[in-house]
Amino acid sequence: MRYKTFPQGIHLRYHKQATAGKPTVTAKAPAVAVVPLIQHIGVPCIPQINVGDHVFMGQKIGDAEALITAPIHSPISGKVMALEARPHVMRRDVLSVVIENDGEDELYPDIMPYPDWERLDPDTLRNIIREGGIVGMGGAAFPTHIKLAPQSDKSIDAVLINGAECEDYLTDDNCLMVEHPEWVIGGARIISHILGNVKIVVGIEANKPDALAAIRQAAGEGDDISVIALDTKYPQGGEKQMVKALLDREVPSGGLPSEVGVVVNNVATVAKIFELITTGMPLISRGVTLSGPGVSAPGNLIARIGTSMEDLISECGGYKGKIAKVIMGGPMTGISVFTTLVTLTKSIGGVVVMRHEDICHEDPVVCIRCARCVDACPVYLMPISLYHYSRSLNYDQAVEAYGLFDCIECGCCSYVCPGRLPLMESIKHAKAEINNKRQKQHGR
Amino acid sequence: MDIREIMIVIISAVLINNYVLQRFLGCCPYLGVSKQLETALGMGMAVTFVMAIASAFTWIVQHYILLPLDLIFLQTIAFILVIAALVQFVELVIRKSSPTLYQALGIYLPLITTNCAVLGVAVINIRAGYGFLPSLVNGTAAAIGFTLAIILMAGIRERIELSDVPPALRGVPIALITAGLLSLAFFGFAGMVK
Amino acid sequence: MADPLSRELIVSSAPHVRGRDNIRRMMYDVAIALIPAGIAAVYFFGLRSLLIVLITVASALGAEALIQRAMGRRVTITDGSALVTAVLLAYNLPPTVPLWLPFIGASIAIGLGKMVYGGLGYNPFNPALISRTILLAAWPVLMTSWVVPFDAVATATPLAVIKMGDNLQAVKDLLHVDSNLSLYRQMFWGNHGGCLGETSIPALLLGGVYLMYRRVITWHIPITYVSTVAVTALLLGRDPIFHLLAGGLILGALYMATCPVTTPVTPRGRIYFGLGAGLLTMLIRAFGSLPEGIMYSILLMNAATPLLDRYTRPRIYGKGAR
Amino acid sequence: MRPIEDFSNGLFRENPTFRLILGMCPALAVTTAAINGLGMGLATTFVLVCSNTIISLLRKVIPEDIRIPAYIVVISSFVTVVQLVMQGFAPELYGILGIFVPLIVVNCIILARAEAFAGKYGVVRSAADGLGMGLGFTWALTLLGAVREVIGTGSLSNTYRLFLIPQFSLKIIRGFYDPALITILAPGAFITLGLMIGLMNLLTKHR
Amino acid sequence: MSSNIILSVAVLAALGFILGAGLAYAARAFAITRDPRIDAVLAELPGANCGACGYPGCSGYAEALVIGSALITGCPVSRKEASERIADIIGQEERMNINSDKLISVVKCCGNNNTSARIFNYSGLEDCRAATRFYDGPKKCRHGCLGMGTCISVCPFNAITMSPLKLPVIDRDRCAGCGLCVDACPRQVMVMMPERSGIQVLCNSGEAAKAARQVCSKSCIKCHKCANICPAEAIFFDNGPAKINFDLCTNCGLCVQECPVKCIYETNRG
Repeated sequence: MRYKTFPQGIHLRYHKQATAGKPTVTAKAPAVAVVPLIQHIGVPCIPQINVGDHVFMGQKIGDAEALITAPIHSPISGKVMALEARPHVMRRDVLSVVIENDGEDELYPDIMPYPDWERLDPDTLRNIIREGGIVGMGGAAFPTHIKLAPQSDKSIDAVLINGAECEDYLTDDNCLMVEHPEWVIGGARIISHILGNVKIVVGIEANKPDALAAIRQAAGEGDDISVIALDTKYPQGGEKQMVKALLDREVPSGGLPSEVGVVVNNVATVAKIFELITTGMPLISRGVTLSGPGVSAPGNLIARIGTSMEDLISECGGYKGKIAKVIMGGPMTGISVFTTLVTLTKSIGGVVVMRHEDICHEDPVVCIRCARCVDACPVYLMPISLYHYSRSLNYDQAVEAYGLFDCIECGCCSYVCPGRLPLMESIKHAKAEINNKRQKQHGR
Repeated sequence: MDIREIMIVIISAVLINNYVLQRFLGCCPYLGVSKQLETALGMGMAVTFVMAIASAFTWIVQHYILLPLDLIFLQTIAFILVIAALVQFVELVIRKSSPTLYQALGIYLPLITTNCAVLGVAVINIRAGYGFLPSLVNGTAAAIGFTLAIILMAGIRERIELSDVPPALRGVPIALITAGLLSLAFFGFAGMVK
Repeated sequence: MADPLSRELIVSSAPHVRGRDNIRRMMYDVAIALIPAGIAAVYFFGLRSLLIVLITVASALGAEALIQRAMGRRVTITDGSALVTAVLLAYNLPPTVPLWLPFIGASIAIGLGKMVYGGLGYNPFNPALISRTILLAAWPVLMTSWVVPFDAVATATPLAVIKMGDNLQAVKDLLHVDSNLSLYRQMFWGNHGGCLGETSIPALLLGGVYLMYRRVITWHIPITYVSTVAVTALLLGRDPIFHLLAGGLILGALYMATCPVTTPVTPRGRIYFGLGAGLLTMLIRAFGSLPEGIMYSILLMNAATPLLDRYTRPRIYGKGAR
Repeated sequence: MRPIEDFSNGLFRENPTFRLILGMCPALAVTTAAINGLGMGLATTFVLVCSNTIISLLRKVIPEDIRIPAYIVVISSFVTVVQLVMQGFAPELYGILGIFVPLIVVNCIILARAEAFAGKYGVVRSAADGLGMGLGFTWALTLLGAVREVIGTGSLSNTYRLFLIPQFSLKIIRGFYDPALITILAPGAFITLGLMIGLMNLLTKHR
Repeated sequence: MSSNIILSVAVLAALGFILGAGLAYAARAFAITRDPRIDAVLAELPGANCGACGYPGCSGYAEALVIGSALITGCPVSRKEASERIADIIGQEERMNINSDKLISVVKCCGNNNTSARIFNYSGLEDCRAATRFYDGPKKCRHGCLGMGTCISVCPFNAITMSPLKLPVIDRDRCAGCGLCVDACPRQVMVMMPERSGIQVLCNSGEAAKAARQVCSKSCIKCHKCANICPAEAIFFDNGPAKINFDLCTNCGLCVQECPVKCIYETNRG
């Protein structure tokens, strides 16, 4: 059977069997939660509490006025011990709220479900989602209420639910779909309702037959939801690749999926929306896969935001071997952190621990122009040319003729390169340098 | 003169006896302006333009001035004068009409004067005893051959720019070696026209 | 548990995993794929062909080590690229060459074909073919002395014969067969005069299938190359099957026109490369004074490769057509 | 002392072929044999010395705007002289050098020296410069021709005749050496010159 | 024979006349004007095309100067005399501003691989700007030099080399003072200082003594010993490491002796 997919891309080694079949375990709430005030793309939150305050579980502790932002809630109940810079996934330190757990998990009294959501208008629902602090949990961390409010001139005709989970090791989405398919379908219906009852398409890679079956069953017989099996190929879960595979539409260069009438959401986000609407609970915990050869007992956890990696890894039996890298997210696009003191944020769906012997230590050799990067690139760029232009600082050429900014940073090029060249790294570097230069010019 | 003959002249001038690669005419601009594809193309077009006109003009000078007046020994002087004037004319026109092209070609436009391919093709036309039309065709074809050789070269040199050529060979030496290998590849066309 | 901050983790850019293939593996795959043709060469032309291959390989490795040492660079002769170049060059030599010729040829291939441009990955032309064309231009007689398989009797290649006579009968006489079918069969198996490694088509195809299976080469160039030759032959009124089987077409199409360094990186570019090479091959075979056009056509397309790359850039996702 | 410096300058430090990369066409085209390179070099030297002298003499008279055409006229007159002389006295060489004799006119060395040197300095210095450049060009061409000829044919066919060297020749190596024809063909010209310039770069760098 | 000569001359003269007339006409018909001062200014500029002036190369700057849209002081590389000659050419009355001091760049960090602690093991592009994007770079000190040579790669004058312990070394003779390395450095650890001055505090860290000592043994600990001993009172502190007022500094070198962590150097002594 031929599954739907997008052109090009690569096949990975997956390594999902270590965690795929295991039931999800709820992790211990941390003794001290360190909640960074940057957990999404957009304007950072401003603390809404003071040191010494008592906070409830689910109480808003950070928010900002700006449009593109999402509030942050306390994952536990307890006392605010400090407001200080702490290690963060993205930066060396970020202003964080440090809360000492009182072990009570006292729920914030204002929290309540919205059983009659079908009668609420889209704006109200979007506001509920905003107040629930929902952001894209597939890694992008883009505030979801913005995504669900496409510009008025774009008519949306489909909402895509992204259950591809195409990265190595990660299985938290898979477990979610197997264990709580009704959350996913329920959440999808809420989104569809917000967008004007558009059709729902769920895309799941064919290497997750259990998830496919569960979601298909939960979706029922109605024709408003179609569940489609996708070819197991990386980066199937990329937004643009998803749109191409499921609907055969191409998101315009530099544009958003809404420009071709589509809104794409990750299954974890969708399930969280369902949870929020049906229980009122904001985003204070999430499913996370702990896997990789450096973890003793890999598994899927439901963990509170603000739990340190150190705690999560001990929950899974601690380390195994000499640890070299701790990666937030999957190994293809994840971030290797500089310390395990960083804490869980809303968009981290996996922690992969690598030992020294698991990473590629080969030095970059040379380009033999084998064209594998060109054949692999899911947005049809020529990574090798971009690499050369980046190295020779010929950025203009790279941007204009070779589409530097169309790169989705999936890492396929670096993965396949037999010369072990840092292709994607150079492309990212060139992008950052150009943005830097542009900012400087604006400054002048 | 029939089509076949013209085709022979063209194939011969472009491929088999390529003016740069087999006859060594126009090597200075060939080595100088082949660093970038855009400029190489510009140079090729400028040369094509000049060579076509020069072939025609020199033929006229030869057959209507020098031959009737029995002044063949003045050929070199007369031809080079005509060509120098033509080049200067082209330079003026390009400078006015396309400043970017002018900037790109830079000092090489005046160098077309000393592009021996231009004078060379004029002299060859006379020596081969071509009539007016074959002269014109030969001049144009030779220039197209030059353009072909220079854009192939420019493509390769842009790639060489990114490579790790030993320092002693950087620049002209590696360009010469590449030209040699290109010339070797053009051997394949040998004997295509008998 | 130790202080997490005292543990120096590795921080690097994604992706944190890499594919299995590396350059060395690809090169040795090509070398492995070339083994059947080598066995065929020994079978048809005797142990001397093995000697030629060995000399070429030894000289190529020696030359590369020497030049890299002289240039003050790391010696990388174990990466397999010099080995592949040398074997390809050896397969492109007649079985009768004096034994100093492979030595010179290998030095030229490595020195002039590769190292002057900075080594592996930078050479614009296929080094083995550069070397062969130089050898052919330098010692035309030595490079065109062919022998009958299993025998030291001098002979001509089918292509050279057809160049003179323009009909298959002459080739049939040459190979002592009477029907077209047995001619094809004999040419397919490689029982005729020619370069060491180019005659035995099944051996070459075996290696080619292996390379495709290992994804070292893609179908683009070999398929377009071979089919363009067939179609052009048909259009020119020649026997397409003969031209597919004769000369170094299969060796060239599978192993030399697929040399990644000197061919386009874009899919469309590779197709144009095959088309161009096929067309040029047949034009040279039909109209040129040389009997064989494989090496020149590939070299000419090598020269056009930067232009092909530039003008056949793939359409970027989301640009242009929906 | 100045003229001597000007003279030696062209021989080595600013050798037109190896350092200034001028006059590539004849350097490539006629150097199939040492003797041809020598002939071409001497012819060019003659034109160079004469044109440098005349242009230096006239440098104050020639108006700035039309100096290039004026130079060309001067140069081409001397080329015509060379052409006629060679035709009369060395028809064999004239035949071999072919169209590259009239093409001395467009040899960049000559115009470049006229523009860069003769148009600015006095007669003696200009003549010395012309001679140095010319002889620098000559030895470069002769060397290139010799290398190509020895490798390509295994001998120096005509040179010994010219210098009255007995024909000890390179016949000795004939038995061992199969000449590599390639170097006297077009690709060989490019490659040999390229490698020689590279070699010169290497030598001068280490000096 | 003589008729032949006359004929030759006549023919050539006629040819010359016709071509000359044609060109003269063309010259007028296709005439363009270019301010000759541009070339004159260009001749005075250094010609390194380093781009430090913000224009595309020296020719772009020359044009801007002649049009009047750029200041003479825009070129940091030009020496005083050259700038004055340019002022003469374009008639700009701005000599007051012409910088009389040649500036050169200096790396304000002496924390090499042995003295400065690492916080993680960076494995990526050898480029300070790229490395800074990962948690502000692998050095614990957030102000110090990362030693990956981005300044070397942007220097148009090849004036910077890397020491074995991974600190850039500036060749004072080659440095033209264009300031490109200052712009390129993601750590702001490169600064310009007058060439005549020799003493510089090679630390960029404003951290308090304890924090600074934890990350680098060469870090300025703000002990004020240097300021106290300086006879010219040229050393001062403003919320950061010791700073030197080059107008007052006499290059006496007492502070170099006095500094307990040895982060003050006589930079012109290598």
